Amino acid sequence: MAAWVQKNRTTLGIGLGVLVAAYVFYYAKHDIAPSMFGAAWGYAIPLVLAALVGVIGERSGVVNIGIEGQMLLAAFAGFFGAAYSGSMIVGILAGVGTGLIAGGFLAWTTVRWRMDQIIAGVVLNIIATGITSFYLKSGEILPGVIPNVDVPLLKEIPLIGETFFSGRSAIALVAILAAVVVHLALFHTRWGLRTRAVGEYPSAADTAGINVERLRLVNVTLAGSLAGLAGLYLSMDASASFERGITAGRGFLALAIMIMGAWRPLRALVMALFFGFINAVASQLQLTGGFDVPPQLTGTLPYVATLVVLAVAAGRVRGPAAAGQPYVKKDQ
Amino acid sequence: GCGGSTGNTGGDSTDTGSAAAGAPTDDSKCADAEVFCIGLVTDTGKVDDKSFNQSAHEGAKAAAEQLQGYYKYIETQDAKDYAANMQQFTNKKYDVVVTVGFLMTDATAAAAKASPDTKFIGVDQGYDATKVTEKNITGLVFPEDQAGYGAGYLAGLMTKTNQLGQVLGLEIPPVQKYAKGFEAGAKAANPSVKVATVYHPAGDNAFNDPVWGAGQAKTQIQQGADIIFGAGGNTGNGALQEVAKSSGAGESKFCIGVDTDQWDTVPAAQPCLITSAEKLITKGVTDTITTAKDGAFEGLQTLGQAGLSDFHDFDAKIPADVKTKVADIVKQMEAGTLKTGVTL
Amino acid sequence: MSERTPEPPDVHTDPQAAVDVHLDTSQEHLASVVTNEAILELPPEQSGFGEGVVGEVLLDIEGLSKSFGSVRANRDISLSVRRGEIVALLGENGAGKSTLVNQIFGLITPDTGTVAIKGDATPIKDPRDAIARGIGMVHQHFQLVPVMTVAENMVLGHETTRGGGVLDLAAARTMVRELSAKHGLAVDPDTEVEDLPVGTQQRVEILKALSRKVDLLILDEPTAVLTPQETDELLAVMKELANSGTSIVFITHKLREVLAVADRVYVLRQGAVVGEVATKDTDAKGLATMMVGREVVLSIDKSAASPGETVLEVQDLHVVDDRGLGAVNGFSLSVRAGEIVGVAGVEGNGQRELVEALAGMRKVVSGRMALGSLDLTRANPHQTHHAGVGHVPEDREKHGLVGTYSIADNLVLNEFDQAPYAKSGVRQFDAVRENAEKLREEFDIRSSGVMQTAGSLSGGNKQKVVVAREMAFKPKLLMAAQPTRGVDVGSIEFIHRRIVEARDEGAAVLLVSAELDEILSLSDRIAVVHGGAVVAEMDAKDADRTEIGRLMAGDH
Amino acid sequence: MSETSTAAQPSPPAEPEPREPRARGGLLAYLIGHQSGVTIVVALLISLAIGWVIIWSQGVNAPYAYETLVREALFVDGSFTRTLQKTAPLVLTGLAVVLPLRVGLFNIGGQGQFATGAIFGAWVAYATGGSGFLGALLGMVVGLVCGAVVGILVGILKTWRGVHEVISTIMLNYIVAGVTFWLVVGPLQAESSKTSGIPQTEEIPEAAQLGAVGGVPIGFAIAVVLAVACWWMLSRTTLGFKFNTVGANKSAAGYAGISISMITVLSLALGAGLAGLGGALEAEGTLHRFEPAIVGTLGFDGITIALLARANPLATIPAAFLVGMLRTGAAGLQFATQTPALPSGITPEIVDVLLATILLMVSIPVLGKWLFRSRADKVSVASTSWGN
Ligand SMILES: Nc1ncnc2c1ncn2[C@@H]1O[C@H](COP(=O)(O)OP(=O)(O)OP(=O)(O)O)[C@@H](O)[C@H]1O
Ligand SMILES: Nc1ncnc2c1ncn2[C@@H]1O[C@H](COP(=O)(O)OP(=O)(O)OP(=O)(O)O)[C@@H](O)[C@H]1O
Ligand SMILES: [Mg+2]
Ligand SMILES: [Mg+2]
Repeated sequence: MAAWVQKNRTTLGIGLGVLVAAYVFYYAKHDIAPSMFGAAWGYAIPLVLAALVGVIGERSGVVNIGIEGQMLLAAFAGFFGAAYSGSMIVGILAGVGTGLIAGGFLAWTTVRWRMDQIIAGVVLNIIATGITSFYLKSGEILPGVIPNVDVPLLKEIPLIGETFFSGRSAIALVAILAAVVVHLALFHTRWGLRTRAVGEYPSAADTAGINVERLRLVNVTLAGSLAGLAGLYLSMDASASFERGITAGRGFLALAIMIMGAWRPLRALVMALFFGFINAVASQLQLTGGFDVPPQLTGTLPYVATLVVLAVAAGRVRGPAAAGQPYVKKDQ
Repeated sequence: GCGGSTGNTGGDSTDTGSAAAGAPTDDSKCADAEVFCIGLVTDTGKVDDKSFNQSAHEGAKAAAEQLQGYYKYIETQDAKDYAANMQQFTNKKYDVVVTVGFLMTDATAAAAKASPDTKFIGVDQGYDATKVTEKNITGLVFPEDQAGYGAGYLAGLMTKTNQLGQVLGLEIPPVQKYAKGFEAGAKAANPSVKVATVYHPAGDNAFNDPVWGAGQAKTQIQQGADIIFGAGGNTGNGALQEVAKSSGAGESKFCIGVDTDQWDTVPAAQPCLITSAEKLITKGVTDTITTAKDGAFEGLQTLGQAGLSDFHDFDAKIPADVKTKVADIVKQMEAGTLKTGVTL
Repeated sequence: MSERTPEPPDVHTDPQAAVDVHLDTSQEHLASVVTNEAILELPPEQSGFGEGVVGEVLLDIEGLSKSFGSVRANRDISLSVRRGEIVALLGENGAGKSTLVNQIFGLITPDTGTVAIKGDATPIKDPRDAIARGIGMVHQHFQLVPVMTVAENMVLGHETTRGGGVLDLAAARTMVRELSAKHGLAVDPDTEVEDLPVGTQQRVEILKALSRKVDLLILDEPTAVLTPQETDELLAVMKELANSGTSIVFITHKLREVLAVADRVYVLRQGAVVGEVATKDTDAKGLATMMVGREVVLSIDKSAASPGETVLEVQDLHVVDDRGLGAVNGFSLSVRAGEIVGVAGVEGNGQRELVEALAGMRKVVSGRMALGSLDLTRANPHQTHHAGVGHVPEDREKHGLVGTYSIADNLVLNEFDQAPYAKSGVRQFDAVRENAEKLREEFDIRSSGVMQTAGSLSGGNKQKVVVAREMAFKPKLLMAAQPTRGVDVGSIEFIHRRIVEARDEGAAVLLVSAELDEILSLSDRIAVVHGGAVVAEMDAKDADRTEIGRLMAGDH
Repeated sequence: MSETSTAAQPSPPAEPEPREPRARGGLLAYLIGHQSGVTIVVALLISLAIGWVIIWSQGVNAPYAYETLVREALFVDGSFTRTLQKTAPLVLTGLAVVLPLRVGLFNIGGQGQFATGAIFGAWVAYATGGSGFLGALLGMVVGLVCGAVVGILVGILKTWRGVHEVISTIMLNYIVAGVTFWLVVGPLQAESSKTSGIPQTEEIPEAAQLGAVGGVPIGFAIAVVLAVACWWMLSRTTLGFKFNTVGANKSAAGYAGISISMITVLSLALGAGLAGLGGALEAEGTLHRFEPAIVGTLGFDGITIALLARANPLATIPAAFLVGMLRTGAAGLQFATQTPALPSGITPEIVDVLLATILLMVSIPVLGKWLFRSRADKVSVASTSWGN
């Protein structure tokens, strides 16, 4: 424990500082702070889920730039599944299922057919854009809403409880849970050890008796369900409609979050929150008024901040070494 | 080819579409005087956008039915295709071409010059009389500020928290006019009211980002707003839906739609939607097409109507005196006795 | 040409004699370097294994063939290994050794033929299947995940869990400690593999293979990266394992090791078994001849050096490694024209960083290096090269070659923008090709043509490409780092000969090698490094193998 | 010494010959010899078949639809010129992805780089447009330079601070979108548009507008010349050798004395510069001013094109032409297929569906394998350096 603290003291120090600052802000500006934290998390939810998709994929050695497309397809399927069936459950299943199928498509083309992973992702994105706009029918509505869940006890915590554990839909809770679970799984379970090995050095995993292809196939496919949830969140939770291009580049932002988070789930969660918070700040600058900065410029704040933070602080982080490369056995 | 000139393999169709019985079934004879053809070109939007493209589309479709005409549209994909897309219609000698959106102003004026036999209706387009001298073109404009003013006035009277919010699309004139009108109306009704305003920053999805709109509405509600004006295509619709989902929707929290009566186009917003700041594009387009068929346009600029749409289920919930005051204000604006004072 | 040492017969005119000379020294080497003499000195009969012992046949290969496209990597190979037997596979680079053992381990599927383990001839599907059937393998290239700890690497694929798939790393650490104690191979379970010196990584590999129950252990060139001491450790472990009933298939290019541990040897040439012999019935000469198909000069024939003016002058050099830790700490050395200075040292004592710094690929923290009157301390690789430094890098795959490029392009890798290979920024392909044809001939690079990709060459030929390139421009200083690692005896002979020729033509040569034999036989002068600094310098004539070994180990 | 040791040596065993298809007679041999070309043709055919099914399922006669698509893009009056006009910026945004890709960098910032070049190019061409073609030229140079500046920023962030180019190019897309929009509703807005509020810059004077010569847009000619130049640079010059070496093996490039940082920055600068030039050409040749909508999806299409072209600069020309053709023909297709039974016609999104299937089919390595029962050729153009 002590060694762990020693090793991570910079991270811990910064984390503590940020937390203290957050609480100071929370109590000092109580009129706007809670809503800003709420907005930050609201913005971050789909990014967290989508970034996890990227993390799982790349940790297994498969670059996934098709997250945008996966989300779009799932948002589409979820919304129309629910609208046509009249059941939210059916919609959710359709969305998650579509995420899985899209993940399976990426997995199969890249792992089995060894298609270039970037190309496969781009294909997925274009297919999703094409199909979801080509077959879009306007004027459908959802039969219900995804219920909000309050977590007893946790919701009482000032700031944190309010932001994460009350008045949030089930998907938001799943996002937190998923980040924690994927983190623990990745670094503390057999599956995680094998997944990381496959993403770092697949031939080592292969010679240790691990079926590289199968693990990659399974991981990339299953991660699709998280992309499905992220998509569902957009069309069935955050808004109650499906629109063309509703993902609005969030799948790509998620990739940036993944890299900012150094391919670690919990760090990606934090980075998504950071990004969401700067977004909230940008909006708040407009809402509060009195600043003479045009909204087009304040709107760029999150992106500028990301670049500045990365340039100043993050430095080089190494991604999984084998990400992007199909694993070719010796005699193939 | 085996598909015939339109390539339709569906064979002989039961006409539920745009053409009424007795109307032409294709556009091969548009050049004939007795065959009336209407075309519509969107500005990189779709005709099902629940907003102005859709309204214009419906207006043109209605005109075709009423006038026994033929109607087709093209959804522009790329701003550089405006001219080519209009040309599709002028090549076939369509009688009227409706272009939707103020971004097409210049392109429409140029097309009107090039095709004097076709009449052009530019929705939301204001032409510079010193440059455009053609008679076959009219810009159909609406006093968005008046619609916004009316909505703001209603909101100013209804708010309990004295805090209103606006979730807006891109910061461009039609949107700004709504927004500034709304703020002016609200202040006129209730001087102590505060209006929080947020525009979508930028990007090609500014009118198509309901998730962002919903997030903004949520923030504004948390910061005390009890009535949200969502004006920005699907982005604004996202805000309406968010209010509709929030606790107290329809009781203590309300939303106001834009452009069309969103009671119909965004049913999900019904729990909170007290009214919409409407510009009657559908009616305006139908009327202007009818004028075009009958003869000449009234002028380079045609002024459409704007106002508040029906209160629907909230008719009973809105206090009678509020309704009277709002109706009065709307009347004054129509009569021209009340100016919104909005300038850009 | 050589009149330096009167004792050995004239190897120049009598290659046979050269082999003999080498064999003699080789016997001495055995005696001096093999520490666990007790085991090694047991004749096979007494150890209870080897010829004459009718143990169970553990591995039986019948008619195995494997082709890659038009390359017939294995042709109709039949062999068998009994329980407790150590069988060596010998052959030139590309002879098909790795291909053969990879089929035993299920990494490659045979085209025809069977591999039977303990009489079970069902085809081996994949490594998982092989492991389940009691096969363990140490691969020619490390199969360790660099960013994971030793313990994590050791348990990969057969993890102990505490229910629900949660890793039990404590158990893994314990296992590592026990295993390393049992075999006398020290490793720290919590170090990340990438932070370990290669020798220790190899130790981890071996322990990893032993961490599962193995009946048959395959070792594919495990000693290529080991120091003599480490090699001896390993050989001792192998004997011990064999004594306790494990069979071992052992691939190496070093005949000394074969003779020291193996019971029998199979020799492969161009994919086929060309001979099988018991070690007691043969010697290094015989093995080398079987391998290459001709007699090989196993020792270097060279005249005395006639050093000229000082070419390389290194003064108090300090360089840090990738992690920012001091690797070269006050290194000083000078090399004169026409002499070979060998830098001997256990790997990981700053040699890599030293060479990289001298080549301009790594920043110098302090100190000075000069080539003649030219200060190269802050030079980049481009400037260094053009100042006349040839550099045969340690890691040929990573630094020395672009695998996807043709041999021709690789042969001008650092001259591509110079005349005649380029004129005002435009490449001149005819000149590039001519150069390649010439060097291919001169350096005996065996390929289908100069447009073949370098990545598809065998190891020895890859090395020849690099050596050819770095020598072709007649450098003032030639730096060769581990120039013969993983290279078969035939190619070693060739590369050594070229290095001596370069010296004779007046180049200053800096030879860095972990291979003490190589240092001793090639150098005119020897500098022993330890901890990133020179701890001793001596004339090669006066060099004493044991003494150098002691210095290398840090005992000074 | 060399005599004795080599004299005894038998002639060296021949190393494996490179795999070459066995000679077989006739058409089959020809096809096998031109595997990749055949694979592409088959991929196109399969994609067309898939599109056929989609079109047919909408109740439209597929041959007619395809015929219309092609006719509207190529044979209708002026449409060929328009297709070429659309192709021009696509070639350049494609090259913007290709050049860094050859160095192992993934530039997804085409959108932002294009917009930067377009707005400043348009503004300069307007400001200096009085001087005619010189003004146009100046606009192009400024577009190129401004795009390059964005690329250099990405390159510097990468080499100096280790910021991954995928992050920085995504972020810069958003930043540029915001800043350019602010410019066209603020400082650079056309005087005449200030009342109507249309976000656009002043119109470029006619003298500085780029037209077409004999039906071939000047912008297209420039794009083709640049694609050829890029190809020549990559395959024939020492600079190209440096690009390829850094892309193939960074360690070896460093060893060979190539400055990796320099090449990284240069490839991004050149790529982004070409995207910026594309923006300027588009402003001068098509819209004659800057409007935010000028970018459309050109930057992202560039990725598709680069991948279709397998990072070969010459191949970006046909790839871009394909995309340009489909996009040009799409409106006519929707127009021609609208009937009372299908009021929407075949919507233009069919193009995305077709492009996706084409890219998929062209890129599936196993397609070649199924066709020729040979080893799957590795189609790896992009993924090599991700995450480093
Ligand atoms: N995957 C492969 N594809 C094509 N050819 C291969 C492949 N693997 C090996 N070869 C070829 O098969 C032959 C035998 O290679 P192998 O690796 O078995 O040799 P080796 O005896 O292990 O050599 P070394 O001593 O260098 O390790 C070589 O000609 C090699 O080029
Ligand atoms: N696809 C391929 N085509 C042709 N040759 C190949 C191919 N893949 C590998 N080789 C060659 O086959 C040989 C064996 O490959 P392997 O991966 O086993 O390396 P290796 O034998 O350990 O390498 P080394 O040559 O260093 O001994 C190598 O010489 C390598 O260059
Ligand atoms: Mg080999
Ligand atoms: Mg081998």
